[in-house]
Amino acid sequence: MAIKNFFEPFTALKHLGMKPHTIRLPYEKKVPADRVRGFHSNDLEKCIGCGNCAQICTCQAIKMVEVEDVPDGFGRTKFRPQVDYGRCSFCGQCVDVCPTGSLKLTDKIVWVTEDPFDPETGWVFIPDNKKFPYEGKGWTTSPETSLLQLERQEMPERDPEERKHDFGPVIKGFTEEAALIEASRCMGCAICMQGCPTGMYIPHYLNAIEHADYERAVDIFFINNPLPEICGTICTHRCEDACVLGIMGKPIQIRYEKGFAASQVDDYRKVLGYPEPEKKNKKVAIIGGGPGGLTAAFYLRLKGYDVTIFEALDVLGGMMKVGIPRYRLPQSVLDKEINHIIDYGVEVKYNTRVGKDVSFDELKKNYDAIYIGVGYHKGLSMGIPGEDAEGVMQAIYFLRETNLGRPPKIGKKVLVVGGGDVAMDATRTALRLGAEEVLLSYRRRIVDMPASDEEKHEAMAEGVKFLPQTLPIEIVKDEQGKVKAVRYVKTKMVPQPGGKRPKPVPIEDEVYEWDVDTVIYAIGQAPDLSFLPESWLEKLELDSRGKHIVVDENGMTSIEGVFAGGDIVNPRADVISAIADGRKAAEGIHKYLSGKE
Amino acid sequence: MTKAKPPKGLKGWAQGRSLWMLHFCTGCGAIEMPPTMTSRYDMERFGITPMATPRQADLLLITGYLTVKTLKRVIRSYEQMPEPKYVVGFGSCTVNGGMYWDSYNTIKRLDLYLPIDLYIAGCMPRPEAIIDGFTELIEGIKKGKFDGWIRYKENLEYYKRNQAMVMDIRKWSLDAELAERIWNEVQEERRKRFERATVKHVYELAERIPEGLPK
Amino acid sequence: MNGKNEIIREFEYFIGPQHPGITGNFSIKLKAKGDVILEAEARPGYLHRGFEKLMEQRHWIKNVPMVCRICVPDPDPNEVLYAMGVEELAGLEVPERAQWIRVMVLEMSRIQAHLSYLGGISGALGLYTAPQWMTGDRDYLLDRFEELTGARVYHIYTTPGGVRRDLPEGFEDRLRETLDYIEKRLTDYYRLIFDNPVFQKRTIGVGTMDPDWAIENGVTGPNLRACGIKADVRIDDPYLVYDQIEFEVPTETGCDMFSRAMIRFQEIQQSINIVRQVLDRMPKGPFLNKPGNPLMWRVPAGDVYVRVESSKGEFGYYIVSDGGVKPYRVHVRGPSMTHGIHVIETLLVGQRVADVSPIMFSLDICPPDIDR
Amino acid sequence: MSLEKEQKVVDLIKVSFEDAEAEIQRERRVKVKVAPNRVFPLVAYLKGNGFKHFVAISAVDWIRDGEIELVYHLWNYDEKVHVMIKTRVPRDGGSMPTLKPLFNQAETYERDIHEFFGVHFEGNEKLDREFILEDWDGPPPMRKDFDTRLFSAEFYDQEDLESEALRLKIQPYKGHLKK
Repeated sequence: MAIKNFFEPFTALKHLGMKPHTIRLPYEKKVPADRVRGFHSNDLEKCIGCGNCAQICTCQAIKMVEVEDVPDGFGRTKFRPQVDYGRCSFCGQCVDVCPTGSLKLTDKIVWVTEDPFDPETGWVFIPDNKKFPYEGKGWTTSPETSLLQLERQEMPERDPEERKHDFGPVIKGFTEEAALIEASRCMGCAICMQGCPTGMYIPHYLNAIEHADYERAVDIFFINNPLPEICGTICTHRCEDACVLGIMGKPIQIRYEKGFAASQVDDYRKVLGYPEPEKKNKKVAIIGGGPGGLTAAFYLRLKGYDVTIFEALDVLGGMMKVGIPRYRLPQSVLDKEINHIIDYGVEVKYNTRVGKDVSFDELKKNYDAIYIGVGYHKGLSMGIPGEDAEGVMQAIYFLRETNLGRPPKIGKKVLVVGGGDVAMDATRTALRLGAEEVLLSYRRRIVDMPASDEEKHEAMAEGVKFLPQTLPIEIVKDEQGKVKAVRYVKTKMVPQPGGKRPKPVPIEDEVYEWDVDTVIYAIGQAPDLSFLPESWLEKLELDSRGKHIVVDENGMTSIEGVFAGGDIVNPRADVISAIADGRKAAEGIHKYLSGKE
Repeated sequence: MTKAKPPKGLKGWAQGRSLWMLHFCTGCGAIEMPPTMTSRYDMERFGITPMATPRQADLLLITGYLTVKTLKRVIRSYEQMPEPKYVVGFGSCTVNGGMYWDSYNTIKRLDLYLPIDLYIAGCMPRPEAIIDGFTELIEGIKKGKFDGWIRYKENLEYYKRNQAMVMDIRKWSLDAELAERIWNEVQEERRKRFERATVKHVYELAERIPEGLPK
Repeated sequence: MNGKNEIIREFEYFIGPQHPGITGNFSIKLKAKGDVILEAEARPGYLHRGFEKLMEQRHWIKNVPMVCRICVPDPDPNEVLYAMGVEELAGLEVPERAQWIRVMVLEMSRIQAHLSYLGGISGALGLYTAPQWMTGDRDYLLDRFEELTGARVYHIYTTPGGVRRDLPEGFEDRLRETLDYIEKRLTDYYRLIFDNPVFQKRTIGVGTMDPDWAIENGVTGPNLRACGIKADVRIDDPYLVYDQIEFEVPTETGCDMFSRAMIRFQEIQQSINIVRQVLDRMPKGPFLNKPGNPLMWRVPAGDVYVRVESSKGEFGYYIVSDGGVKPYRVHVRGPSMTHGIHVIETLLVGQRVADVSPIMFSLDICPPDIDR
Repeated sequence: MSLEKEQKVVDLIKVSFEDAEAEIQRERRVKVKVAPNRVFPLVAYLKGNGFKHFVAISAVDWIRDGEIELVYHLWNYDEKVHVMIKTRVPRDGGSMPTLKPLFNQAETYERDIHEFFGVHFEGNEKLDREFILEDWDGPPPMRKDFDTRLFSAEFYDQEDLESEALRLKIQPYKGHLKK
């Protein structure tokens, strides 16, 4: 033993003065780090019950349980995660897939019990902010650390300068690879199904698309939507508004995915392989060949009924054909999907306007059930002086004539009045017909415009001048009675009590003028129920403002055996609602007719 | 035989302040024991020190999952420990299987096989939680609250039957003929369970095909 | 007894499954004559959870919380291995910063593993001051891990595509502080353990193995470097950014317990240098290149073998994918698979019973590697 | 990255094992497919040529092909190349010669694979001794036709939530489709 080893222990004296590093728990508290993964805390209001946390949990510790006193409604469910600490491994992946960031891990790590199976104080409970309150420290999620795929595959579009001169499609369509990547983003939480009026099985067909199994996707479309590619091109995609990925990032391009998948399959009939329905000797008449009528016709044919569509114009498609311009919905898509429905044996009578070429009473007599799907084809006018000048027209008329191939003559400077999708279509169609300058007058602000954001951006990109908070008061005519100028006033927004939308109030003292040579009204449409004879009309129950027909849950109006759907029933007035009503009416008619035997 | 009662008052205070922990840390939680035993958190301040043999230990820590093989040794050690003895379960694995809920070799609910007096939540509970658990254990012992070993003695039949379901208790129990009897009674149920459990599984590519479509 | 009145010379000893000197339940059946061991048979299996079977039931990203629980004293090699294997299969490239962070986390994990190793081996020899010091100092590193990853031991920090969170601000200086503190403590450790005549007497010349026999019997990592062979996965099969970092690989020629402990001691110093280099040269930029949607991400079919230098030896994963959303097969090749079974069985023969636990600790056997 | 080290290894194998399909997977990784009876000579041959480190034996249960694939991993400390020798044996009743004469630790891996996959290795006398599983009379657990979730549910009555959680929660989803 060397001498050094003898004196070695005395070197330990240098520790005499040092403070021991023992943490004297439980008297002294150890301060946990900022990013500690402790017990869960969940903000039950902010949580939407999508169930992503339950699906990612590797220990199956989280189960979605229905809770009573939580807000319900669009884009949320009443389910909340229930955590079982007899399973949880505190990995924090449930926090990383939480789309709203409501689920967090707090920095509380101490919990000792004698009986973890006790229902109240046990280890299985629904985390809220009371049991383990989140005080700023713990494990939280953020867009760049989230496991969710928040960026999306943007749809490539043609350059605005080039696309504003022709009616070719604006979007270039997805490549297969982009579509698969986009479809793989879906977490399968199925909250988007709330948004879709006809309740399409969105996560299912996204899963099918992700496996590039387009046949299975088409099968799933046709459960409740016979016009998938049309919806995949022009739908107002309320499902994307409900998509949970849209909270922190961008929602999935559900609409374009549907359009892409449908475009990959040419022969629907072969893929669907529906068997020949056994004939039921019942006849159904459908007034109006729009989306609602076509959907009802398709599903009734599948059930074996003889279906006849009475179409006023000489083309089928209704608003899809005459309302929506070709650059948004190519003619090829329309033909493909409408012909597919027709060749199931649907009889179509073109150029037969009910009430003129055939009377409603005749229909009521020879057909067992009637579906009214006439849509909104009458434009409203402003009722300001000088409206009768030449060069003033309704947007509905303007679009219908253009789509039917005989575009009306418009001048160099066009003014469109209105803020909805129809107004957008009118402005961009005018541009394509050669107008140099197109103005859009709207009495409220741009953000209040009911048109979809994409439409607004695309219109602006194509050079349409937006003039918000303006109200035309008079149209000035020149000698030949043509439009020379439009005088207008500015409006200011007055907030209404009770949280209603602020009302635009005109500022009278200052009057301005635009010198335009064409004015197009796009301030809304009204129903055209003239085909109904007076005797039926007063039997028909309308809503308080007289613009929509009231129908029961089967789609039946107050007149027995007469069903209705589409814009004349549904205030939302988009294609998918018409399809949903058509689908519901088809089921209603089937129940009504089989019930009548 | 008078009914055994947990120590209280002075005896309970003395017992609580000098718990000797059997140095048998199962599962992956054993990694948090060294920091708790040594200078940084130092549980010896509460009189708890590791003890090698069950004969002198009165606190058994189940610090994680228990495989069937370890469960056999734990039961033998537990039965050799003198009374009063306490068992503390750490982490999620001792309550409902924890992360290995779908493993074929680990037991899922510990209190079917052993009387657990106290559970400490966490995966793995940190030294702060462990020390908090020990202080609660010491308070409880002083008040004579924990009577796990009495429960074990009174419901020996129940515990042995559960143990027999997962392991061959004949070689691993003090009371041999009780073990023999229960082992033979349980054979039938055990074989039926085993048959149901080893049904052949048809493998298909792990895909996520959603269900829930109407026919 | 066997009839004739022959005196029983040989005894059977059962060491374990309590902790005979290693982290984890493991037992050895010894046949000894008096005090000298004639034959040893390792009995693993106490910690078998069927990891590889469970990993086949979970999606690719769901295995991330699972892998760090395979070898608990040194969890990060498992996470990095799984991440590297999956990235190589999927062709997912990792941002530069994430690779540097991974090297830092690996080296920090090596330091804390070696500290608990030195504490353990001196504890097995009855030198109880060392574990008190070293486990206490190791705890400072665990606090740094708690700040960086959110957990002391189960970090669940490295994930395929990078790391889950960036460094919290102020983390570098606190980490440098901790490293300086540990570096300052190393001289105390050296005097406490390696200068200690009892330690020297109990370890020098005990549990020696012959270098060629070591290579052929799959001894890897510090145990191999203790026999004078300069084999380190960070240099032989470089991964992450180890080829841009200068560090030496310490080797000893004693091939016995003393040199095995000395190798670990010097490696702590090397790892501290590496972490300092990483902190100086870590680039800015993204830290995570997100893999696909965790519930639908399919890794293309194929197989890959990745290996990492863990504190116990060469740790390898052999991952096979059949193009599904879950791994088809993950084979975990832990270093203790060879150290803990036939290396210890041959090494123990001829040793005394009291040396069984220190020898096992000197080889740093981690039974969960064997049982998985 | 020049691959000539790996190419050298491939040629080394090709020169005396024509029937082996050797290919370079990436730098420092070479894959060799070979018939079961050729494994022992190939490993001995490589051991003579610098592949001193026997890393491991992995087994993969290709249930759809009805075969178990054994992968012998070898590492060369000087050339720094990893060779994966792949061979296939039938799933039931497959057997291979033991590599214990070449490398001692092969015995441990063979016991592991025998216990979990049911592959027999002649010449390995420790095969029937219990290695990791004790008193286990079920099928070898790592085979694909053994379902651990079913076992855990039936034997330990553990609730398998995954099938419920992963099922896409569609109609009827109670508070879901209320318009």
